[in-house]
Amino acid sequence: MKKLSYAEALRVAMEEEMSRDSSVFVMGEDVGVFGGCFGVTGDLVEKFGEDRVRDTPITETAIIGSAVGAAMTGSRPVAEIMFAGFLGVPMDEIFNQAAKMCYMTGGQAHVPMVLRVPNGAGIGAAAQHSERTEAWFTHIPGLKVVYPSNAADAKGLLKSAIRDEDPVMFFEHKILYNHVGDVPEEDDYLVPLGKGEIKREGSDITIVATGIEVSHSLEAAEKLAEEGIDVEVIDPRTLVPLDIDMIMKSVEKTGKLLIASEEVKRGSFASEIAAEVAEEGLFYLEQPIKRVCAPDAPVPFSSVLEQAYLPDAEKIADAVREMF
Amino acid sequence: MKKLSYAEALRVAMEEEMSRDSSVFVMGEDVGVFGGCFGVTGDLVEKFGEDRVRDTPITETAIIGSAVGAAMTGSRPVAEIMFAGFLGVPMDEIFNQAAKMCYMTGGQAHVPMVLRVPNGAGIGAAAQHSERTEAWFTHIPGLKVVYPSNAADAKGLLKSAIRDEDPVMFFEHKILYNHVGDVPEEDDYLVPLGKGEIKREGSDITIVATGIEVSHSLEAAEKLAEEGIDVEVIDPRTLVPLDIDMIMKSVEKTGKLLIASEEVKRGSFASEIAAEVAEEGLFYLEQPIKRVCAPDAPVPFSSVLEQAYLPDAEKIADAVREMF
Amino acid sequence: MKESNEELVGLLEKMLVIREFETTVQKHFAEGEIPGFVHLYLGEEAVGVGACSALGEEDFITSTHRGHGHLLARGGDIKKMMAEIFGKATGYNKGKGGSMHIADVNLGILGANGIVGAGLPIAAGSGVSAQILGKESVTVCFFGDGASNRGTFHEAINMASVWNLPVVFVCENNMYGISMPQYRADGRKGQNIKDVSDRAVAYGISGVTVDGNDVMAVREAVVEAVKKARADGGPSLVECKTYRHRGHFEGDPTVYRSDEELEQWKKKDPIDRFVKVLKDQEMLDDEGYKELRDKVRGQIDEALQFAQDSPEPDVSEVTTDVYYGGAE
Amino acid sequence: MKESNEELVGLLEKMLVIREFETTVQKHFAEGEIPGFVHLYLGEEAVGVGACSALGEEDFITSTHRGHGHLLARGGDIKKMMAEIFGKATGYNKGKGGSMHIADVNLGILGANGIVGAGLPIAAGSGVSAQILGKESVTVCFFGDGASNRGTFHEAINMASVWNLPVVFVCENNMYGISMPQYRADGRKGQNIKDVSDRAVAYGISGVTVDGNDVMAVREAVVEAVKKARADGGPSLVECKTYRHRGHFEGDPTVYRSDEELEQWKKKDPIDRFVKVLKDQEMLDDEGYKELRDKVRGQIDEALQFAQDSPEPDVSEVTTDVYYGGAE
Ligand SMILES: Cc1ncc(C[n+]2csc(CCOP(=O)(O)OP(=O)(O)O)c2C)c(N)n1
Ligand SMILES: Cc1ncc(C[n+]2csc(CCOP(=O)(O)OP(=O)(O)O)c2C)c(N)n1
Ligand SMILES: [Mg+2]
Ligand SMILES: [Mg+2]
Repeated sequence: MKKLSYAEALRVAMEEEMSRDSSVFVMGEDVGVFGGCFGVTGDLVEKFGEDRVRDTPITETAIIGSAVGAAMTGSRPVAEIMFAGFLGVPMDEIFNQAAKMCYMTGGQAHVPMVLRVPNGAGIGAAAQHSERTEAWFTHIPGLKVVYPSNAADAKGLLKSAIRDEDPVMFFEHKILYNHVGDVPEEDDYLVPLGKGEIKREGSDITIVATGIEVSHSLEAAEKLAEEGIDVEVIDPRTLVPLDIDMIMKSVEKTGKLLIASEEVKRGSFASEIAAEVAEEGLFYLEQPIKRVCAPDAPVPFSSVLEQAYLPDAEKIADAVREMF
Repeated sequence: MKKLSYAEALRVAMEEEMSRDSSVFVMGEDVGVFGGCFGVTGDLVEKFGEDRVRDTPITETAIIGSAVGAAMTGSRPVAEIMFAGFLGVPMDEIFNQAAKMCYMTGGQAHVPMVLRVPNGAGIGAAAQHSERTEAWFTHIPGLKVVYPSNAADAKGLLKSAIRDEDPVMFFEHKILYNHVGDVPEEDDYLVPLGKGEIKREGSDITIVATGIEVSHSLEAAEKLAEEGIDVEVIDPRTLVPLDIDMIMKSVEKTGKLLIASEEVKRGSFASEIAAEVAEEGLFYLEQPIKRVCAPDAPVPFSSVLEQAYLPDAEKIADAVREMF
Repeated sequence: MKESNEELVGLLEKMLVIREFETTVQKHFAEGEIPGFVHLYLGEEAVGVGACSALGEEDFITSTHRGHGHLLARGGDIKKMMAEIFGKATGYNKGKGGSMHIADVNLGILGANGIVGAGLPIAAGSGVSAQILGKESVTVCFFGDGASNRGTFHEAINMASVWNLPVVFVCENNMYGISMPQYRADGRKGQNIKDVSDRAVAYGISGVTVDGNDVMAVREAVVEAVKKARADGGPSLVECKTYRHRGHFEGDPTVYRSDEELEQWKKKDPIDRFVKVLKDQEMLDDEGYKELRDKVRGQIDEALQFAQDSPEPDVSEVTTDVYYGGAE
Repeated sequence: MKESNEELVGLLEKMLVIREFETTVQKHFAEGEIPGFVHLYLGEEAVGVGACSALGEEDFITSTHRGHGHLLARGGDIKKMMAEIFGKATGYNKGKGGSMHIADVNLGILGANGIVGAGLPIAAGSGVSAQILGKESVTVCFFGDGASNRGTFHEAINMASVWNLPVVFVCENNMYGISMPQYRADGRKGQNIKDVSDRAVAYGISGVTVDGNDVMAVREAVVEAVKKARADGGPSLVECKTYRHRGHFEGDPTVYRSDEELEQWKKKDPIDRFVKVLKDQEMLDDEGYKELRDKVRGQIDEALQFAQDSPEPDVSEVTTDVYYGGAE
């Protein structure tokens, strides 16, 4: 084990995979000498050169479109889009090319690429640089969708994503980049896609959360424990494939479900989880399901407004209290 | 009343609004002399000229981006994107410009534009020309999302959308274009955004459906009536704003909810409706909520596969039967 | 470059295969046997055949919605193609893709594509792979005049240029994108320049325009561009002026163009022209031509029969191939 | 065109306003008073001021992430701007937008924009409105060298060209898009051409390159282009070569460029140069200049005070303005 930040863990994952497999390469805007807008690619260009750590022009459609072409022809691109709010730009390349290629060609082609994207709010970056857009991609069959909540998972999931044969949307929460955690040093440390983790066991209520909300939920759980409410916190880690069994088992045990997400509520992945449980686990529920999400509004700039906008430990705890 | 097809009703709505307001104009690929890929714009160019019925190059980002700019400066564009499967192309312009402009500018700017999009499967058009993508847009605050299920609503909703001060995503199901219905001839016939309609009253189960699924659901209801199951069919008509009150009241009455949608299930708007009811109406439910959707796969080409893929009256009826 | 007799007659044969294939598809689409949209390549055969003749086994192509001709020119299996267009289990894509999505990945065909302009960034990526994997492959990217107005054209060619990628961008300028003229002095037009190849300047690469109904002219220009790309000389843009004999898709009444225009272009039919060249050079006589045509027709008939006789896909196929590594 | 004394000194004053405004923002960002990202315009003042001086009241501009200078050049209210950057209720956007989204719709400023290249299609649309509504307005669209590699550049200018829209596309070529050089003979580069204006050829419009640190050169080129656009002559592309004195955003250590390069450009400072011109022509003396600067500093100090003293937005504002017509 080694103490690494979430950002460092991601870099290590890329470095290990690039050393292991010469067909893996990185591309994106300012990922080279600049080291990435959030510093995640760091010094990779010094280690692997400009051929394998490619700075692109400002050209998101070509970044993703070319990643698809590269992946179809034997390479393993790890592409970075600088902010999740920019994912509308290469949306067609993700939706119509990366995701559907395997199906449309009857399984002849496949697209082993990873699309890394910083997402989420909390740094005053306003409406176009703070979005959570993962729900769109869960609605696109053919993609896998990953979202680590801590440094160890970040490493293990990114390595699995790079080795995966299908296109993977890999979301990283900006606020987490500086979170430090114990990270296994083995270069075969993999966290499988599709396996959730119970981040805290509890018997009274199930909270499902990903990314930064896992921290918020754990913090809320500590507070609530003092009040005698025993919270179970589940981090699915990958939204697609989703470890629905783990969620169902937990809800069966606790009888209560709260989903915490920084997404705007309407059309969120929080809604998808709620729908799954309302369909397959309704009779486990003693209480209505609760979604603690951002309101249906763009992300505001002012720090005061942004704080009011975002779910946090306090808001999660309050919502839990209402269920008891 | 006049018998018009859904496509004709849409054209009439545009014609009336263009006559009423000289700032309304139409633009899109092949909307002029070609009359639109599905014939919806028809002879508008003959009536209003090439300045107000603008054929564009193949340039979806510029179509939507320029619609935003036009709408911000006093015009009322009605833009057509040829297939809902192409909406990934101008996604950034929809998401970051049209939808957020009012909020980001603190209410100074607004974007009264309509984006008309044929969507849905059933004509063997395969994976990139058959999608249902409305769920993405319900997850984007600032947009309104409309989806008429018959010719009269098509006219009344499109006219309301054109007069609306906010950006409206206006989905049209390809299979419905030739459906003929009675359409009010008044040029002030408006169907308000945000008001659903009970298309069939019933007491045993609530089916929520939009677009083509309304026809399927009504057909299923007829069959089920013979079997003694009395189905209520609700067409929200607009997904955003959603007439959730109408749905809640119906579920309170019937105790059962089925949502029928041609969308791929995961991340669908069907999931959103399920989540809303699981959150606000859980105790009305006597049975788990059921979503009858397309499977989580792209749309296949072969007619045999496409038929197997799509929900229809038979599949809806079967799902209802399982709930009794 | 001096081509052998066989090579030249081979080019003609490929063009004839496309001509007969498309004519057959046209007929059976009209009879309701083929679902969906069909965009025929009739009249444009010289572009696909000339360009693909410049490629070797390790090379790649990306194609378009009007892709049958590219796949056939690259040597695609006629039976599997016909079966795919009929949506049958024996088709290239098991009936899941259809006309707009046929691919043969083993032949380096990275798929037809229903999204106009989508092939350009994919071709750039294929070029990146050549650099990453240290291969000498070159990718030919077909796209239309209409596609050259999409942002993907701009972004992909710019990327190819700054990274010196081994990609040849072949613009099939058939004068229209559906109903929109590529250029006209007055009125509606897709762009304000006569030659798409003028756009090469914007990327600092070379651009040429050739007669797209002259298979040898296309071949020559693409051979040149491929040679350059293979020698690490970077991308080029080759515009081929041509014309589609049919409407945009089957069913298009073509109100946006005149009968005279069509007639003018039919006089420049790429097959008739090349037959004449071969006859003038005494590489082919009437009898030889008839034999060749009969042979091709026989192949197409066989493919048609195969497609018609093939089984429909099993409904279990609806949810397979969503992921390559198997199910989620 | 012969400008009056006042006009010319007015240009200098505008540049000084930007210089002092940005310097103040820089300082208070460093002190942690301003949230989010801040992209300063220091060193590029001549472009915004020169271009906006060519416009009348009914005209429009679109701006970028580096937009303070454009808004100030167009006559934006300094207090409301500063307050917006501080995220205060009294800001232009009620504190909801911040630095990257300031707009003044009444002044025809269609918004700064956090999406690189997003302004170009919006500007085209503003041009469409002029045609639809029968107005004479011209729209100036500011964008960077980096933005010129986005598909929106291609699509918007192509649309403007085929529809003959009254839009002037002003490229601020400050040599970098974050860390990516616009052009270099060797190594990483955003594009393979020295002058962005070469891209005008691709759309059949006129393109010129001017010294972007010479306010009069910018003004002259844009006045010309505006005149043409207003006379139904269609769009133009004007490239202004300039340089940002600061990093891409505040906090950027600028490892990708050399100190010497920066020093070279500082010698070409647009304000120093224009002051010298005015002094040479005896339109300004040392005292006059000092007075002007003091006046401007006073305004900025006032604006700063206003911003600092202004209240935070009320949290109820989180969910207002999502829809214009009121709530859903
Ligand atoms: C992004 C996108 N926009 C629009 C379409 C609809 N469409 C299909 S083919 C076509 C015309 C293409 O023109 P061109 O590129 O010249 O090719 P051609 O059909 O002439 O061979 C259009 C507009 C599409 N498939 N994809
Ligand atoms: C579509 C998009 N891609 C990337 C970014 C991140 N980004 C912000 S500014 C910038 C550089 C822009 O360069 P240029 O257009 O030259 O403007 P400059 O910053 O030099 O003024 C980048 C890459 C963005 N905001 N939007
Ligand atoms: Mg064409
Ligand atoms: Mg720049």
